[in-house]
Amino acid sequence: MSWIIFLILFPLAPAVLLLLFRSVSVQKWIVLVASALICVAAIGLAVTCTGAQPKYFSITSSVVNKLVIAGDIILALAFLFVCRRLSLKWYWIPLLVIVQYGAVVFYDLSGRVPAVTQPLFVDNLSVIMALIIGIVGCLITVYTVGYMKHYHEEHPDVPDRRGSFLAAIFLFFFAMYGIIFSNSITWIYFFWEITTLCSFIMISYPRTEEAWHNAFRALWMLLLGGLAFSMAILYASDSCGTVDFRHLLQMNKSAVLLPILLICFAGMNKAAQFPFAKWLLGAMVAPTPSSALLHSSTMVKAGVYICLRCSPILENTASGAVVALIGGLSFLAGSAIAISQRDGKKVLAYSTIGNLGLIILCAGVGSHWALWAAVLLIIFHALAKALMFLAVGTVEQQTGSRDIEDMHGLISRMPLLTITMLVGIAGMFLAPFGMLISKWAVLEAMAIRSPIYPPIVIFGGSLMLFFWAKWMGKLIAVVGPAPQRERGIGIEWTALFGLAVLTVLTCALYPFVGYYLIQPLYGQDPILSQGSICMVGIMLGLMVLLPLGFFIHWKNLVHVEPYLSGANVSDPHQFMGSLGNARQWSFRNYYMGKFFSEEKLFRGSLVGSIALMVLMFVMEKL
Amino acid sequence: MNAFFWIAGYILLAPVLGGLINGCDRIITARMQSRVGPPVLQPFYDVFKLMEKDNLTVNRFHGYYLFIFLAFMLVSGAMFFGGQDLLMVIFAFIVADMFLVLGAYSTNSPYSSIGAERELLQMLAAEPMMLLSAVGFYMVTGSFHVSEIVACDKSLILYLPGVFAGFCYVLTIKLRKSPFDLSTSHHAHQELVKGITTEFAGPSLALIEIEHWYETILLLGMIYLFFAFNPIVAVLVTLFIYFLEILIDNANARVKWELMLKSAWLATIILGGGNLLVLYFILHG
Amino acid sequence: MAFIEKSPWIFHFDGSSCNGCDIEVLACLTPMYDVERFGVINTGNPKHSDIFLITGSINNQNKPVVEAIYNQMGDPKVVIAIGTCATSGHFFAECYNILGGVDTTIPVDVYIPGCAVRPEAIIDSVVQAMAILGEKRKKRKTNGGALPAEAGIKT
Amino acid sequence: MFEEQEIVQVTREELLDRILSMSNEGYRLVQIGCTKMEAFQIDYTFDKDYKFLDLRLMIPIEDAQLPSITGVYGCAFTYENELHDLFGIQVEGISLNYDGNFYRIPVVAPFNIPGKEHEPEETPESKE
Amino acid sequence: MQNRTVIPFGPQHPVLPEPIHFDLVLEDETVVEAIPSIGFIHRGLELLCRKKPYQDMVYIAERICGICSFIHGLGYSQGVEKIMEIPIPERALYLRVFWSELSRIHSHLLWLGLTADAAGFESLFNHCWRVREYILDVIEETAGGRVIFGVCKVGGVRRDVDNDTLKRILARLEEIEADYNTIADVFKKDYTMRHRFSGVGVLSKEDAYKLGAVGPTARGSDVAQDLRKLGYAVYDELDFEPVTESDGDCYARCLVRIREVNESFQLIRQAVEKIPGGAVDLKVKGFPEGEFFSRLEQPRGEVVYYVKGNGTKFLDRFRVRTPTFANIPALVQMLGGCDLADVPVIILSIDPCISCMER
Repeated sequence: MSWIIFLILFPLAPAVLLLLFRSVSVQKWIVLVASALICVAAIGLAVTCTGAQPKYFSITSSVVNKLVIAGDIILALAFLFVCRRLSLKWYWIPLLVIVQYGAVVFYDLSGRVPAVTQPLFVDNLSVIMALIIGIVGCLITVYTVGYMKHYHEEHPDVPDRRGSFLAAIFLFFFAMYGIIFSNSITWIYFFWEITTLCSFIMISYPRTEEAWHNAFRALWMLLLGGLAFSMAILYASDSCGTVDFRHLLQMNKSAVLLPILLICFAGMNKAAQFPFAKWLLGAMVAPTPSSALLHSSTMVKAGVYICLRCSPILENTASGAVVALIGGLSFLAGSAIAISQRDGKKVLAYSTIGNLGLIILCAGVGSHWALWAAVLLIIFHALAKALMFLAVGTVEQQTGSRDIEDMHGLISRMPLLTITMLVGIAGMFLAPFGMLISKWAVLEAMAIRSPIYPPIVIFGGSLMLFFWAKWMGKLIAVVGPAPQRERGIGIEWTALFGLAVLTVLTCALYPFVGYYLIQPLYGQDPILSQGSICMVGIMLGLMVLLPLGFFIHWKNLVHVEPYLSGANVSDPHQFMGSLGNARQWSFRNYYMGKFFSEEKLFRGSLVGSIALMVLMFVMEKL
Repeated sequence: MNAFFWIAGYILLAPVLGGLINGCDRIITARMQSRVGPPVLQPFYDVFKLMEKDNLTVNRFHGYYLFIFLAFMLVSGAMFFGGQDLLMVIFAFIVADMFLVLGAYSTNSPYSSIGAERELLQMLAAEPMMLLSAVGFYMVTGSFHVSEIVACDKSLILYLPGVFAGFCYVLTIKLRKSPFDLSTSHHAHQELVKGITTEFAGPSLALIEIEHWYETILLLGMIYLFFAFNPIVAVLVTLFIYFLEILIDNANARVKWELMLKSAWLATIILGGGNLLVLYFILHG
Repeated sequence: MAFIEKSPWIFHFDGSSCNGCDIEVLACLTPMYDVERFGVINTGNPKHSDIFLITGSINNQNKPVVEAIYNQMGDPKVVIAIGTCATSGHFFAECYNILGGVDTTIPVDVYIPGCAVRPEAIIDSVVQAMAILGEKRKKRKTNGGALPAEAGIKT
Repeated sequence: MFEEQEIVQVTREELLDRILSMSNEGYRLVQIGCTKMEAFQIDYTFDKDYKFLDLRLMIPIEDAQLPSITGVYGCAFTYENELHDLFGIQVEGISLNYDGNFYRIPVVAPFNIPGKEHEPEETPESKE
Repeated sequence: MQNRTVIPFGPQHPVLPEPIHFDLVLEDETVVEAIPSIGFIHRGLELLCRKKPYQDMVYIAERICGICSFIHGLGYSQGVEKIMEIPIPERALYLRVFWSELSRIHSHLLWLGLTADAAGFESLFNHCWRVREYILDVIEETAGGRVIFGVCKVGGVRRDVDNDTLKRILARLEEIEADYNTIADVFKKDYTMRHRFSGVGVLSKEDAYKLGAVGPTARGSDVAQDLRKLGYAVYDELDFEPVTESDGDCYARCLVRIREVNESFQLIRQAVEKIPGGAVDLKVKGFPEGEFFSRLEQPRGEVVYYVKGNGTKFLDRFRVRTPTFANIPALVQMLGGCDLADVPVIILSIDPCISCMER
């Protein structure tokens, strides 16, 4: 209990401190100490609170509930405050705020919302999430300190408000811990909307026209989710008579399906599933750490987390199947569109949408096996994706570009950074790293359910393989002597190396993760038989050990220039051109814009997913 | 213990068998072209010769990818013949292929890079059907484990005719036979010179050849699974399918990537997906 | 037994020949002559080849090409100059743009004159080249893997 | 059975106009050739329905310059680059100019080496 | 910034039997720009006319190219004969047609094989060349050489072929044509071949004409232009029509050549039936003085020889404009926007003969 309260409340302290102290070095120390503390607390929680049964904690004082209502009101005012810049064209954004908060606060004050006796709880899923937020989130925060220094050197036009940026991150932690430990949906709603506000602050950070535009788009899209959530609260209070999440999940499916679907809607909205994918793409204008934070470990994970919570109700319902299909659609569309992208961050964004779709697919199916897979996916995705975002951010700062084509031969120029990036990419798709283990688990889980899901997983996985592999290929091309080395990367290394090591370690230790954390949640590990673990171990061993071969010096190698149809000149990067002078040859990856056109696929997925969303609610009646 | 013998057998005998099949392939191909063709042991001569040649490298790194490539191919095959999880087998197989692709990328040569890109396209085209076959096996036998699929006394082919047809379709891609020999080809005269293997020479190329034999045996092993209820029939059908591949190889021009991708996916969805759908309704009412 | 004698992979480049010899080289691969009987594969990639069949003489523009290709072949390797042009330049030797036979640029192991060379002669030259390959391999072994002196023309 | 061949003399100034009118009449460019006499004799050969027409232009060797006709006949760039590389004739405004690298030959303008054509090398077989 | 893929295609490339080079600029697999580079085979043999007497130049003309060597010899001889006004014996003219058409068949078969190979159809390549060997046998029997015939000379032909042999060959050609037709069917009907050829490298009729395309390249785009209609040798006494197709793509060019082979068989038959008796050679005296543009139809299209004599045994100028040279602009046009996989097919579809082109 004390761990939980510490984790929820402590991040507020550094947030306030960061706003108070303007000195950069003081801010740095605040961040380091606070991150370390949060990390330790998360691990401490993991050590003490894992177990087969969830633990519920009662809070008797009604002051807390009052505080939440007060918080809601303050939040509503804050939202309205940020909307002051808006033109009338965007009238619906304040309207959304007023409607949802008006309703919730009115219900709350009029006492129609039943009280929750045990508003806090912890179970293994919370612990896993806490660990992810604590460890990955804090590494990202540490990285931010170094990154923002460079960022402001490079963007002198952006006003330096890094204190408030860092404060927003800690506020985010506060909200996230609140979400994962709350058992009352009114509480969750409160924290839920804080994340929306934080994301708005982060996205609008550069203060450019584009940043404002994207921030407001994110705002209204996310507020839609909030609206759904508030409706869930109203419906649950009125029809189900409780806003206790645990009780809701234990009720008769037909009775609670609608509020649960509304919560899922909010979850998918936060997880940037189609048709809401646009906000996540727009969020790429923000400084990289915020992308890493929003898209790997925190914000979007809150969305899938809540869906996972709901999955016991979704299981074996038609609406649940539709939820799964929306996830599947996002998985397919995200992966397919990523093929046609050459901006590193956009590829990461689309792959995030895709991977989250896969998790939602699992949540929609809701069988124990699928949930197993989903939890694994959450863990591996958080690690590898955060690593990728941070690495791309550093590459951008070093080379001035995050275009994948400009990363050609990066391994010769910045070997260490590239290796961390390779670990990240391998973690995303290569057996036996995390994502592939999870995908395998998903397949095994899906195969028995229905013949529709496995093809989705298979096709999406293949598409994913394509764009990751070609990116990897770009990185590892050996272009010869290195003209440029990593310089000026300071504290960022902590995060990069930390995440790289964690990515490999988690993969090696995943049977333990399964045994200690997931098994108590969803029962006996049905899939990960001894033999498979053994094989994964062998493969991982190969993967880790074989690169050592790079350090062996081989004899009898005869160096020749690359094959250039005999048109070689003395420089291996050039050939004798048609006009009689040496010409640079180059190789660009395939993007197949015609085949996997972003525009067409995006529009198609929007239409498809909106139709599915409607279907989802229609199915509720069945 | 039985599994151990199978694994050992695969690691030791697969290259021999694969080489012989390759030798026969070349003779049959030659006969189809009204030629006499090389001796049946020619693939072995080739490989031993390549071992004796200079090890040419563009840079000293790309050789390693080939070792990892071979290692994963061995793991994949060993898992298959050891009766392990078929999905894991296919994933390991994909990883193996990935490392060939990465090796080609790492040479930083235009032709091998384009070859690598095309190899990725081939994987994109072929991989879904392979995984779908595994799902098909699972739906019939209730297990992903090769040992249990083999032990199953149902005649899988009766349940999975569409999956089988789809698998045969992508087999052409995996065996790099015409019309799908886009990324590299055993024959010369391809627009990418040798595509993905352009920069690998001497012992490195020998390694790729040997790996190709392992790969052939593994793929034929997957065909065997469809007929595992009767080993004799299974072996005969497997050989017949290989012969069919040679015939297709000799009766087609190389197609372009778009057609390959579209047709392979269509085959996967219609033949594979359709089969599974029908099967699902039969099995679950 | 030297396997290299059983598996000579060839590779053909047209220096500045009139096509007559080139098409005869290709004809060797086809049903009537079928050099694959000797294990010959026409690889088209210098890095994979053991025997370099070159037709036609060397001119100013293709000299660097021939050198580049030759340097990209791994040892042991053999060069066959096919046709009178490749052996001596034929009457084109008098032309302003012809430097002469192939041996003006790279070391040649087998010469076969003829205008145009007959496929039988080409096959014979390949068979001879196989023996030379075997010898070169032996020499390489006794040299402890060191490259023969003639290899690696530096431009 | 040999066709009739019409050869028309033109001057350098009227060349482009003539070429344009040939194009308008629907003639196809067959070739551009050059012969070194006392002056360079440049032949622009055309064909329309098997009807042969040759525009002949004489330009002095000292002032070997030509306007390019690639504006009218785009396919002439090969011939004009050839004129430059083999005869050393400067052609102004070729659409795709190889700048002397169309044929990479060691001799500059080999067809324009003075004196050679008048004293051919006596070879043994030429004595009849 | 690597916005485009830039790769060298050639001079050494397995699908190119001869060296030609392109700077290919690609986007994914689509060719955005292709700049040709030639000159790898440039020997400069036109200047040899200053060193070799005009009779010996036939020998050199034949070695401009080893595939259509006979027609090169013929073109040169005709030019000199026109200048010197030599009346060639009828039988020699018929034999010239006979060998020209054999040469065309062998060249087209060779092309069919290479183009099948460029599309990745190995066995079709082998079968085309198998049939081609039968034709080469006939050539060897009548002319003595396989690829370089060496039978044409100024003043007639060097060898006579007796009528019995001609009749026997006619019967043999029947069998070969039947064999050939089965192979041609594969080109016409095979799905993958059509996939590779139709719609690829389209050249409109206007473009073909404007860019000066010749031979099957032009005829594939519906430009009915066949220099044999000029009636040189005895073509004016034989019955044939230029073969044309209207689609202008690689498939059309392929069909043109396929049908031309049948037409050539037909022409050989006509020529053998009509062949008169008599001498095949004429003793030539004197030296050429004058000029002539000798135009013929090669397997690849129109070839132009400019021969200028000055009354000595050495010619003033010997110039060759070969069909491939004329087709290069069309080729560059066709390459824009095609697939990388189409590049070899399109390059081959003009039937490039680089050694002709660069002389």
